Amino acid sequence: MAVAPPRVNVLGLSRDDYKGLATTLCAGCGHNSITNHVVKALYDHGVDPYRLAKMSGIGCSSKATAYFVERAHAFNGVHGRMPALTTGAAAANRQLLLFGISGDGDTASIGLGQFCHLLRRNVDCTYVVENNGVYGLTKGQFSATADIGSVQRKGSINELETIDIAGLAVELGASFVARSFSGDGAQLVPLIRAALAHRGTAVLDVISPCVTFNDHEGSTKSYRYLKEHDVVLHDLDFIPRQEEIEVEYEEGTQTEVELHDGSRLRLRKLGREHDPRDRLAALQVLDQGRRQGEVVTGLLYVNPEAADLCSRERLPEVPLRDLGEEELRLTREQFAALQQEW
Amino acid sequence: MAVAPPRVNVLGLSRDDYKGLATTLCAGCGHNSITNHVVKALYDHGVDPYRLAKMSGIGCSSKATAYFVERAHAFNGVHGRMPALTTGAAAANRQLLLFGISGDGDTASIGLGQFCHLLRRNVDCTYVVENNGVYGLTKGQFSATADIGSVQRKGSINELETIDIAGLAVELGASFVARSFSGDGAQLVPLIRAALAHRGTAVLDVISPCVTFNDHEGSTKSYRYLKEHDVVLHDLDFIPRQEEIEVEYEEGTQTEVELHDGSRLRLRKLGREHDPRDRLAALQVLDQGRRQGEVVTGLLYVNPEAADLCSRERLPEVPLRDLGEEELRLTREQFAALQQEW
Amino acid sequence: MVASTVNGSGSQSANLVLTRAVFEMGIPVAPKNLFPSNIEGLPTWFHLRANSAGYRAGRRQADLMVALNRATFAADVARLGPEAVLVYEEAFGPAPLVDGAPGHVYGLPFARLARETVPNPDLRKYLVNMIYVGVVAEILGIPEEALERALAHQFRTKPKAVAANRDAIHLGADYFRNHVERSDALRLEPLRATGGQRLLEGNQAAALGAIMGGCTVLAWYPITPSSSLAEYLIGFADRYRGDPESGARRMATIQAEDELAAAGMVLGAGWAGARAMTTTSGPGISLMAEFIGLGYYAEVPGVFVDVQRVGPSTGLPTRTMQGDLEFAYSLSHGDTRHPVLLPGTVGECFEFLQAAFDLADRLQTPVFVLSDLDLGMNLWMTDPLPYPERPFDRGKVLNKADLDRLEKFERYRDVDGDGITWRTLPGTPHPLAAYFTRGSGHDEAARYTESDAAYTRVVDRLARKLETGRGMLPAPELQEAGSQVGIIAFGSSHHAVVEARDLLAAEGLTTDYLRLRALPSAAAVGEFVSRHDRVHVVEQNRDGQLWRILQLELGPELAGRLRSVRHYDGLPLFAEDVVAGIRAQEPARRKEPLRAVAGGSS
Amino acid sequence: MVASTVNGSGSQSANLVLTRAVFEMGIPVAPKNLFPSNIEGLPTWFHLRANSAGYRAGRRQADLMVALNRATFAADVARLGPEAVLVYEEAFGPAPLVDGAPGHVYGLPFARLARETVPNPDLRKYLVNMIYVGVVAEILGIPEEALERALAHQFRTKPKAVAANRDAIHLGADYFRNHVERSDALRLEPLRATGGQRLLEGNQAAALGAIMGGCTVLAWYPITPSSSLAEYLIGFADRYRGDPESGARRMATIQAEDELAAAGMVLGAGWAGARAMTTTSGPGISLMAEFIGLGYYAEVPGVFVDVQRVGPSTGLPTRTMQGDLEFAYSLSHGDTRHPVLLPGTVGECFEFLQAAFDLADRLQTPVFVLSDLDLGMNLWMTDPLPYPERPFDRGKVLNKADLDRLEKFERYRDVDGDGITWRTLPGTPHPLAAYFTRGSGHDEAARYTESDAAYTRVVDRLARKLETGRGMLPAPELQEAGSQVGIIAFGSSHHAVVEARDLLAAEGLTTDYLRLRALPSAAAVGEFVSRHDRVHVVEQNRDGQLWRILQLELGPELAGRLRSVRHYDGLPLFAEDVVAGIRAQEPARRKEPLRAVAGGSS
Ligand SMILES: Cc1ncc(C[n+]2csc(CCOP(=O)(O)OP(=O)(O)O)c2C)c(N)n1
Ligand SMILES: Cc1ncc(C[n+]2csc(CCOP(=O)(O)OP(=O)(O)O)c2C)c(N)n1
Ligand code: SF4
Ligand code: SF4
Ligand SMILES: [Mg+2]
Ligand SMILES: [Mg+2]
Repeated sequence: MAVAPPRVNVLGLSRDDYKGLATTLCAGCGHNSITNHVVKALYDHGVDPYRLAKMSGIGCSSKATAYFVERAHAFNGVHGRMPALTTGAAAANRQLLLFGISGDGDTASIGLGQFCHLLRRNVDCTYVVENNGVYGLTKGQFSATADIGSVQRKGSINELETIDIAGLAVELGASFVARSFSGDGAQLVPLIRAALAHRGTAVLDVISPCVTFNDHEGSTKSYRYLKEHDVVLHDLDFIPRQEEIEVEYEEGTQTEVELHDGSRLRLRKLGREHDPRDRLAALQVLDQGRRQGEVVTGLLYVNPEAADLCSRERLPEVPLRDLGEEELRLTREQFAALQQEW
Repeated sequence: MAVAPPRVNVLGLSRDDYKGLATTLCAGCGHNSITNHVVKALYDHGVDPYRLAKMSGIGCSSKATAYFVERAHAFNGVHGRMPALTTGAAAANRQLLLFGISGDGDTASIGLGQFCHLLRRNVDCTYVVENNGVYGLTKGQFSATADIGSVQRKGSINELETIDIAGLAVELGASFVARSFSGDGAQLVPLIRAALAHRGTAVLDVISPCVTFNDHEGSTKSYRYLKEHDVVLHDLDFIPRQEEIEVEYEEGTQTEVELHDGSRLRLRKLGREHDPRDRLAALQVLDQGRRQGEVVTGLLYVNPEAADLCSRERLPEVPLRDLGEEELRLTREQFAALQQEW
Repeated sequence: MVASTVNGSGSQSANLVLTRAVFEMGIPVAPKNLFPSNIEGLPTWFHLRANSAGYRAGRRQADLMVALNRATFAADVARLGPEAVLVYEEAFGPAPLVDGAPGHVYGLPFARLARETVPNPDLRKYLVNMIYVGVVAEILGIPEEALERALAHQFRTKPKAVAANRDAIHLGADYFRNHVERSDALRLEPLRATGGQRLLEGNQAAALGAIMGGCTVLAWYPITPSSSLAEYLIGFADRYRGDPESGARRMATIQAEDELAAAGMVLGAGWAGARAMTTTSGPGISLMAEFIGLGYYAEVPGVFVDVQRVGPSTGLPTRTMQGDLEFAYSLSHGDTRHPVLLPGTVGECFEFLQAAFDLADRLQTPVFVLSDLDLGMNLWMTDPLPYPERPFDRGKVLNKADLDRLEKFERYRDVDGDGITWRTLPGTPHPLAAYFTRGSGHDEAARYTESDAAYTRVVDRLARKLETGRGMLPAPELQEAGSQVGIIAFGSSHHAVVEARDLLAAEGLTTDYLRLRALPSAAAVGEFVSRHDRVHVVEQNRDGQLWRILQLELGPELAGRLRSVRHYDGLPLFAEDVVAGIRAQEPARRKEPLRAVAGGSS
Repeated sequence: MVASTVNGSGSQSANLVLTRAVFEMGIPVAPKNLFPSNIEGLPTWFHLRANSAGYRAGRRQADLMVALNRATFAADVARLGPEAVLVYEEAFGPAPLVDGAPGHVYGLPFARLARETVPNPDLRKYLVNMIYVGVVAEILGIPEEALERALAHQFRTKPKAVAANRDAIHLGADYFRNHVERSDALRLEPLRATGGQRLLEGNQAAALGAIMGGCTVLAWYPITPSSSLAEYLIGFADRYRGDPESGARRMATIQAEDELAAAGMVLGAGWAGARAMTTTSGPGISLMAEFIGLGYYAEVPGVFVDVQRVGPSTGLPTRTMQGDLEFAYSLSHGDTRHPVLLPGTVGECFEFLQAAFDLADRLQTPVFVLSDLDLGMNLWMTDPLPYPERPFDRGKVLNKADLDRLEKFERYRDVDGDGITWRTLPGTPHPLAAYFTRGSGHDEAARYTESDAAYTRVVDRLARKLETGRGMLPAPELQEAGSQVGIIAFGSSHHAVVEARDLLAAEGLTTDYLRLRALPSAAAVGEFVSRHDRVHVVEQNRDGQLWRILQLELGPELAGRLRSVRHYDGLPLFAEDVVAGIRAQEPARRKEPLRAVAGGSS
């Protein structure tokens, strides 16, 4: 009997080619689920591991870049400063596929300023926030995304307004903003693929329960809370550029977003009405959710046309880092002429 | 003929008592107008100069704290970090009236993270951003509030999304957010008084043209642009706690906001409908303005009930800085008992 | 003793019970926890030193090891000498002996015992550790009463847990007694050498010092190994600073968004007149650089505690080092210098935190306290902490009544000739009170200026001020008996030096000792060095940072007498390291070398 | 000559025309602009030194002053000696002479002349300054052709402006000639000493150096006095890096949100393989501390230019200093050390920027270039800049083809024994290429580890790597003639030292000179010191930072020979300061003291 050939993707790579080191995170940590979804999305999407560059800050979440695609370069920077490193890398080599993983402390506490400015520059990258409302690595202090009224493991209550990463990103004019849940691979995998296809910063605010420090009663980032309060906006299908649509759906129940590279994200409405190309609508749906204690998930906003950093800088397609003396220095004539001006 | 007695306020102080050093800013700078409005507001409000503490960062705008109320302490800190200094001062002495002046570079570029976290903590202070869309002091580079498409004096065009300080503040759940224009004292003075009466962070995003570097054709922060695109939401009257309302207006044309100390801000609608207690409405009115190239001014959002930092920290009314050994040390008995636990 | 386990497995309380039980036998203990920068699943080692001499440093070599981590089993075993006792989980299979070492090997079915007796798997995870406490207690002969007192202490807030833990201990002890044939003769004899002593972490003592020193504003950002200092401090504030009547709490404890903001909050509060502090570690110090320069130049008090860990960068977050000394001492661009306090004991963590607030107020400048992970996060035996007898010294502050008596007040005028000028606090109701604080050029009256002369006067005075400060700092501690060889050390290195001096003396090399407790260094340091031919500067960093600083502070003539002994692998300093480092730079004294010291990789 | 005006009044182009005109006479010029941290209305002084000897430092005393700022009038006049010429706005009233000085006083109706001849008030503001150019030209005898060439150069991009400016110059010259009776005999004689020279700012030369050095990513945040470097660089990129066909530009110039982010962008780009840089000043360096530590430990190249100004904190943003040397040299917590290049001339600003990129790539670490406001923002005469003859040295980078030949690649394995390891760039399509970059503990294969042994190996290698780097740095420049007295200086201090040596020699004290051009210091420095009895370390900071560094690098034996000469008032270093500083520490040579030097406050 013939052995079934291993399944491979468009690049001829198997899913194992997208694996990383064994995780050192806690068993059951939401971050580990996200890692699995990332592996699946990268595999399905046929991402070239050699073009991938994994970026992160500091935290349990930021460690996660070690746990997928071992064959890709990675930069685990300093706490909260992934955006700056990513911006520099994007400028140096616009052929890189920058894939960032950060935490809520990393992004919304220490890194908030950089995060906002990254969005403003629309640096071409995927930016996953593994959002658990606490500092996992330093043992459970509240982060800036902890919900007001949410209870710490030791009983103290967060009295500060939450920073809603998705809402903030929309308000700042980010070009791609989605929210998801580590437990919802069916939603997260197409969102990651859409993020990869998007040109510009694609923010994925993924609620990712910390089983060790923030999965108890009273936490609004626990598995249980999410199971009960996750309001999924739409069913998602990612359709690569090459593929044709297969099934037709009833009028009005679905919309499609065409992404930068020609691929499409198909959204099938689930109850609530939401057009992800309408910025104000995104603010509205988030505001409504916030007031009702709901965690609204799905693609909140996308603007596939926004120019990214490298386009604005008018960088050539060839990576800057590959240019040599010829392309970079003045000619002898230019050099001599310039000095005549002084 | 008797000389008319100098006019004084409730504290018996004359307007001169609220003056500062002569300005060293450029003639015609919007910041100077704001200084005048601040002087008027502090005088009208009867602010005790000895309770006032003037805070600032670095920039032309941040210098302005030297130009009013010379008799008040002032802390001109480092670039972008006024929020942290202000937070510390508020905790140390909650009797201080903290009055901050910052620039758009100071607040929205280098200081963005601190600004957001200040709002989150709702530190009791007035926070004026003298917003000119450029770095004045370093000679005219674009700041993060420069509008997309706005033209620099030397001709280069800003290609990045603006950071809308007011919109950002509303999104982050700030408790008091207004926008105004340095040229509109009738609007700004009551707004400053309301900010003084508010407990929590009161953000005043005041467009303040830089005549030297950003007042030319193509700038969206020039006097001319403001004159043409300023959409004033309402006429404002500030009514101190003691005073009774004098005039009655037609039904439906006015609303009143009662502030923390019992004073009220009366808003008389001018065309556009806006309820400043509705957060989503504030986002909406800003979004609409943004799309139409308008500068919407007025009180955008207020939540007089939000707890401020010192309340959340449950600090006593007496300034922490005044407490002595008795109040701060363990008693000998407590100290001995504690050591028995080890 | 070393217990090698996996972190997140609850071994912490077992280790504490063991420590306390030995302590209750009257035997001086020195526990050290080597844990990973991780929450669950990585190797962790607990070292417990118990010795009649009362040495508080650790030892590289263990007499007894409990090996419960399969991942590090082989490496752990390889570190044991021929006399050592190994207790391990028998499921790991036969222990991989090296040349017959360790000599005494007992495989025990820990996991099976736990499984059979504790049905609840969550609970089991914790209790399996108590089983090894029982085994160790049986081996060492720890009496029942000592264990009982240790359990009572450990579970004082949840006394219900005592019974289950006691059962687990008994299970271990009984199993060992009944099933294992001992070949070793290891045993602990009760002593009376711990009377009145307390077991305390440096961070805990520092937190209490901050409370007793009148700290009212804490602004911090979590970072190992300083977080526990902040958390202890918050705990004390909750417990002792609450006003039962009004519900108010006489302390603000603000978790900042980062260390940069925390530093700013400290300065804002210090400027406004509160005693404010932050606590952080290396990366935080880097982020505070700009604000510290502001504090220096604008003369704003604040206390900055750095519980050092291994740098550079993120480094080894859960390992110890004294690597921030030079950086902190002159943190920020331009010409700067800051007083640095260097506690060496838990008692000094308590004492110096109090002193730091007085100093910050008196000198009106940021004051650093440099502790480290070893000192801050391990338990140390200590004399009871003394109740402070002196009131706060708030330094030169003028209030309204003072101003009423004065004709003129200039914030930066050196009226007393000591470099320290008078200040007023915001909110002082007097027409003379206000001044303008800034980090840009200013003159004596706090007016903005770019004048070259005014600038020079101000920064010269700042240098003078630090000279005045030198005399206010904790003096070095001296132990001298006329040797030609001296040792200088600071901070947690002290404990290894104490032991190393005895070891060296046993070899025939008596040494004098100066323990530095602050920078800038006191005149006594130069005098000490001038009385010795060679002085070994012992410290825990690669570049010999204190050695460098002392060369500059003592001048070229004395600098030549200094030798540098450095240790920088992230493990706490061991006496053997000090001995080896000094011996390598001393003329040979004996023929036979000391027994080789294993460069243990834990 | 000194022109004392108000900033924002357009005196800048008048000063440039004057400078250029003197230069066109073949006379070496050294202009210095002392401006306030303000946009409009505060005092500003322009110093123009013209001397046949070609000295490039300024002088405290002026022979000729144009006083057009009423606010500083009295102070300005008080600085003039008995021989000096004063030209001033007569509307200020009679000049307040001090003991009859200055000896030659000409009040002129500048404002009235401008009012009468230039109706447009905006234009008038600018042209009034050209009137004083005419007056000065008349006094000094600057020929018409020189002025004409200067005007043509100044207004090369808007030639229409020449006529109006020429008229204003003539107006001033004519008025002076016709209305003023001269008592002085001041005059400039044409020379031929500027042939082939260029007038250039250090920041401009550095920007061109960055371009020629292959910089492709600039990330910066505006701060005086470094902003102009970035702005020149952007200008060059726009002009020379554009691709007319595609419209693409072969350079990214990102204005970051702050210096912290700028540093991160540089490292991100350097890691990805681009030549990246930032430029900043003191406060920015403080903010970059954490990232620099990451760059050091994770071994990421990047070029960090610090155009120094007066610290600490915001300090005097528009005054010059060499105060960041120690801080930059070991920036960040933990044990760190970074190569620092120290350009002393405009030519070296050009050269060292190029060198910095090679060094950063070769050493795979952040490299600092320390310039200062005096060097960076003033015009300096310089030989034409040489076209670079060597290709970029990208250091040890393995590409796909290299990896094809290798069996194994380990990022941090020292295969060559020089402490420098091989790297791959992200995006290299080879299964061996990828590695994990981090600021936490790692081993040779770039794997995460907390191992004490691995940590020590890595940081020891980093120290070794810097030793290798020492040999790659620009060597010191020596001028020796066997004197017993030496001088060491660096950066912009050079120019005052050159002149001071002549002054000292005239007094009978010949000196040898070593100009340091990089840290860590070369072996030649120690050799130089060992050949001299006393070596004066001249620098512009309060704490003698280079003197401190050299004491440590040379060791106690040589350290004793070093003397510290410090200048730190924010004004550029004057030769007199150096002379006075050295004389104070040298045994007396002559009886009569040099004429006293006024401690001029400008
Ligand atoms: C400058 C700096 N400050 C503090 C720390 C300590 N630290 C490490 S991770 C972390 C928080 C991580 O929280 P988050 O980003 O939410 O990640 P999580 O662990 O929850 O996934 C902190 C405060 C650090 N490494 N660097
Ligand atoms: C850390 C730091 N970086 C840069 C600077 C230089 N700097 C001074 S003011 C300023 C910008 C000011 O802009 P803004 O806040 O908008 O104030 P404006 O002058 O426009 O009123 C900058 C970049 C500084 N002082 N400190
Ligand atoms: S501590 Fe929390 S966030 Fe960190 S690995 Fe464990 S479960 Fe995940
Ligand atoms: S430069 Fe602009 S912001 Fe600054 S003082 Fe002048 S007008 Fe005002
Ligand atoms: Mg988190
Ligand atoms: Mg501005």
